[in-house]
Amino acid sequence: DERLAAFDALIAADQRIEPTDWMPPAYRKALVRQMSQHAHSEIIGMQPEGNWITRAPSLKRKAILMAKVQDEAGHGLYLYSAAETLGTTRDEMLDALHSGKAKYSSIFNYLAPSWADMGSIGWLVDGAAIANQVPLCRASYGPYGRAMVRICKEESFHQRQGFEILLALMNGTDEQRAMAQESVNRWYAPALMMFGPPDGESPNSRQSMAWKIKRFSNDELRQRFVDMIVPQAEILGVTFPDPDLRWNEERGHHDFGELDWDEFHAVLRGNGQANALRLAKRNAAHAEGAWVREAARAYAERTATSERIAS
Amino acid sequence: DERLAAFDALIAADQRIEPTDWMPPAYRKALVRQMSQHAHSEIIGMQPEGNWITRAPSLKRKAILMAKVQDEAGHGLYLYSAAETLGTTRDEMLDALHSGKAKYSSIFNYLAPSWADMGSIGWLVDGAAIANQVPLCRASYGPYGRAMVRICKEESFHQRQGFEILLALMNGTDEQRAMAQESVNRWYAPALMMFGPPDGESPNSRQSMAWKIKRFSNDELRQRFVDMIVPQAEILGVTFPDPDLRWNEERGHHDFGELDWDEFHAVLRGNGQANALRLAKRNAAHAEGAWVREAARAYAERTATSERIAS
Amino acid sequence: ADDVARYALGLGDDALVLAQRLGSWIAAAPELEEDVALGNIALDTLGHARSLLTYAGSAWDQTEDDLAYFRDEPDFRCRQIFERPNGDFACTIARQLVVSAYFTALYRALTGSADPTLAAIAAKAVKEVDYHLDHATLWTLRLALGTEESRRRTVAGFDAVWPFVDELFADDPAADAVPAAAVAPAGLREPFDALLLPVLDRVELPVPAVAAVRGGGRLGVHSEALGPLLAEMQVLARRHPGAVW
Amino acid sequence: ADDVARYALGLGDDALVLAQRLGSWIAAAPELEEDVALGNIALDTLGHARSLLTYAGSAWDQTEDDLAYFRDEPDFRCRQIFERPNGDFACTIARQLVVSAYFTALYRALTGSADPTLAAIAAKAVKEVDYHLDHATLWTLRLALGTEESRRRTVAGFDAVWPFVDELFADDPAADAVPAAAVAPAGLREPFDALLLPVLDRVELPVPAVAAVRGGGRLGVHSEALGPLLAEMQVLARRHPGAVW
Repeated sequence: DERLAAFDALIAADQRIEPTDWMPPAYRKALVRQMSQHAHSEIIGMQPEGNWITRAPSLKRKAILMAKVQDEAGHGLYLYSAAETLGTTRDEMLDALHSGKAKYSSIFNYLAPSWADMGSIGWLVDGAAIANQVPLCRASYGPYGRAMVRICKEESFHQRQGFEILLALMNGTDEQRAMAQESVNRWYAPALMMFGPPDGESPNSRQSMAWKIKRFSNDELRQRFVDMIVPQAEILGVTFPDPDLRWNEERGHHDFGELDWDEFHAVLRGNGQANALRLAKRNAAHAEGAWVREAARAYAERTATSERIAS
Repeated sequence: DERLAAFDALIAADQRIEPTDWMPPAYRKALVRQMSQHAHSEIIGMQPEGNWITRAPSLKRKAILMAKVQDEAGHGLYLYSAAETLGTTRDEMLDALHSGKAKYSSIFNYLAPSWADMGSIGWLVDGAAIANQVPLCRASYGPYGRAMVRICKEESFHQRQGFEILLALMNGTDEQRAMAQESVNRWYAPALMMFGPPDGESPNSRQSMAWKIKRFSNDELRQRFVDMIVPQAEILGVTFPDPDLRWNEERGHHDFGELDWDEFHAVLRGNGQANALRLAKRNAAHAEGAWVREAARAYAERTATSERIAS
Repeated sequence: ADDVARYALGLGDDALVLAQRLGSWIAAAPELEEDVALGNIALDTLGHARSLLTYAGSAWDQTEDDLAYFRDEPDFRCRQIFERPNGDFACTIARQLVVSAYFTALYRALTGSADPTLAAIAAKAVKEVDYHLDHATLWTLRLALGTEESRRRTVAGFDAVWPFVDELFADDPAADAVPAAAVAPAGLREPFDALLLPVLDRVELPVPAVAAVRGGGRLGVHSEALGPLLAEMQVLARRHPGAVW
Repeated sequence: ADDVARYALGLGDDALVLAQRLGSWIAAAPELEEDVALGNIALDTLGHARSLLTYAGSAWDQTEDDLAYFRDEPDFRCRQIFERPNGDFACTIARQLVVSAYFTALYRALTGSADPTLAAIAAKAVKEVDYHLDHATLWTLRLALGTEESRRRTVAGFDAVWPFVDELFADDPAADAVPAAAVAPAGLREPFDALLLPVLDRVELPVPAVAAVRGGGRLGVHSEALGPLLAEMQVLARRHPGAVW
């Protein structure tokens, strides 16, 4: 097939595929799946932090948190737009989310009961997201790569803010320090699992790498992340709940303990702490907003009609 | 007219008028007005106290407050039932409340921003209500009088509980004492105005007394109330914000200062602190409950039909 | 005594948090009769909480109010279903049907506790929760069989509460520590199902096919709804530490 | 400086309480674009609050956080309209249209303040509230002219907020004390009407015929909604007095 050869040539040459280019149906499908999951993760990811906006302990932190959660809504918008260039509408993607058919990052199925979680989410969760996403800025599909450039810039901002929240706590009272450590204990392993199952058990990874959507394997990214956060934890003065975590001079990397993949799969199946909460809240917002969207549609139609009549 | 003569004779003999007895249309109308206003007052009166249930500072106080607010709903129910014996349905009365056509006691258009208000409302507001209501236990209309017997018993309970709330505050910390005094300062004059305008300006009173619905004039009741609360205030250790309040040996009563009747009429016109809040909350509860009442009706009809079919 | 107290604390927290939720309905119910009924149920439930917390506190020289007002979120031991927001009336009724069936099974079994105080609290409570179950059952019938809208909302209500059902029967270390005094949670599933499933059956509602949440309320893991609830409940008491009301 | 601070405090409290209300919409809006838009508006409004409270606090050696987190309800000086609960989206939009018209009139006038700090805060704010007014206007058009349901809800939204409008223009002793620095509230009614009434007119909504509440927010008299709002807003900061975040 000539079109396939052209596509393969573009990929091989590290060129970008654009919406009007021909692409294999499986490539399109894989992209829609990955981009919409990514968009859903931004939208669902607003909840654990959104829940703390009203209780943020200083006005500065309240402002930063509001801005961050709002950025996440913005990221969701870019990503849905980018995914729409592949021929799937935002409504279709949202329906899949609301019905429970589509996935979003499992990390948001953990609870954020403590203010320190605003720090851990920024530092560890956004940190892991960045490690995942920076290579995506070079993703072979143009609109995705470009959206990621913009998103990554804001995410590193968010990560720094999360680090600062924890730093303030670790420089604070005994209670604040305990709050920070307790939170890091809860988020460490889930953050490491954000890179997905070990390479041997990751069915979609190989094809994604061949298509240059993905550039590094799950385990490579996980190792890179651990190597990044260990020295940061030292600066903060927090420890990680992993007795096997230590520097391996030989490998030039940190060794770390086995993760609980049963837990990962349980959360994926829907039995996490917050799956039911997250989906219920999303569905409630969508359902309660139905009449508003309906009104906006009716008004737009009416306006379009009267403009047609006037012209 | 023979029927009117029989009615007048019953009134003169201090006998009770019952639902099946003939009565003058104006008597019926006056009763419906007074009884439904009274019922509305119970319902709207749930709000200022209901707002504190979630924040009551001890579990015992929370339980007492829940029970009290629930009693008020019960009183509303008795009174609507009693009024229904005069041929007006509860729905009609509620519609008049919701549309703003019907009145309720102006006292509930004051705000209750402080926990101490739970004490002042019990002690002063329920106290004034009792002074108004005890004579109503002998009201010439049977169902009203009987409902009032039951209500008055519970109201004196509520008054005692209000007194106890203030007593605990006055026996407490400096802050608690200040809280109690500040609240009493706000409720004193509005409570005195609960007896209605001075006798010379109370258009409906004279006829009500002739019909033995009402037994004492507004000013008589107000004087009786002041004479009752002054010694109670001494026990509590609170003062009233009235420089003219003093014992008059000659009259054997307390003198007290002129009340601000402009304020009273402003609240009556709708310009009180809380008129808009009270009506909005009542209307919201009613509107949000519409589908529930509709479901109950549909279910009752369906059940009645299937019972008819089965029998 | 300390072990029994820990068990009583969990049960007391369940009732306290539920009573706090139910209290919000008073003056906001769909009809006056329900202001009265939900008020009664809230009051009964608060009564259970007070008995259980008073008993728990007696082991630690603490009052019911010390426990209710001066513990922080991670120290609460309520299961997460009791923290669920009220939602609309159908949501509240779905939650009430579930928790009343649970309480009925629990308190019936607890009347046989080797701990005489727990047995006595249960004996009093069992009659009350029986009425709560009747109330929730009647409303489930009305709402599920009433109108199209009420049925739709009822289905949504059960879907929303169901992920939190399994946790009711999950292990409770405090119960394990005092097997003679406590009721083993797992053993309550059967009587619970026997009370609840016939009601769903009668109105032809399928058991919701939703995944259960992880839970962990008895270990201090709470849904994000508990923090704001406690903020409001405790605000006044904490403003005046040591005060008597 | 103390008198100007008192004036700034009232304005700051208005913005703070409104920002707190608006913040609850984030992650709960009818569409993503509105999560962004309401988030922006909340953030702008919080920014105004921070500038004003920081300025007020500078006169009393207090930080914005001392003022926001460690004052009790009677010490707040916000007008009651800002305390109104969000209600549904139409309620929020009705409140936003009113307060954005008010803020636009206020900050325009305040750019001419004799107090250079207030003038500078106003100069920055005026551009932002102008956008807020556009946003609320656009949604008022959409909702009032959209569907039957959206119009019904819009009417209800304006009915609910209107009793609190007059208070915006009521006397403010703090403003009277510093006539050169402050804007006299009564003088804002005309520009407010000029901004708002044409919008209502365009969608054929009559000005609601409802009685005004007494008000008194500037004197510390608050609607019963402020207490629970503060309980939630202040809970964490008060749990850790003196802590730095």
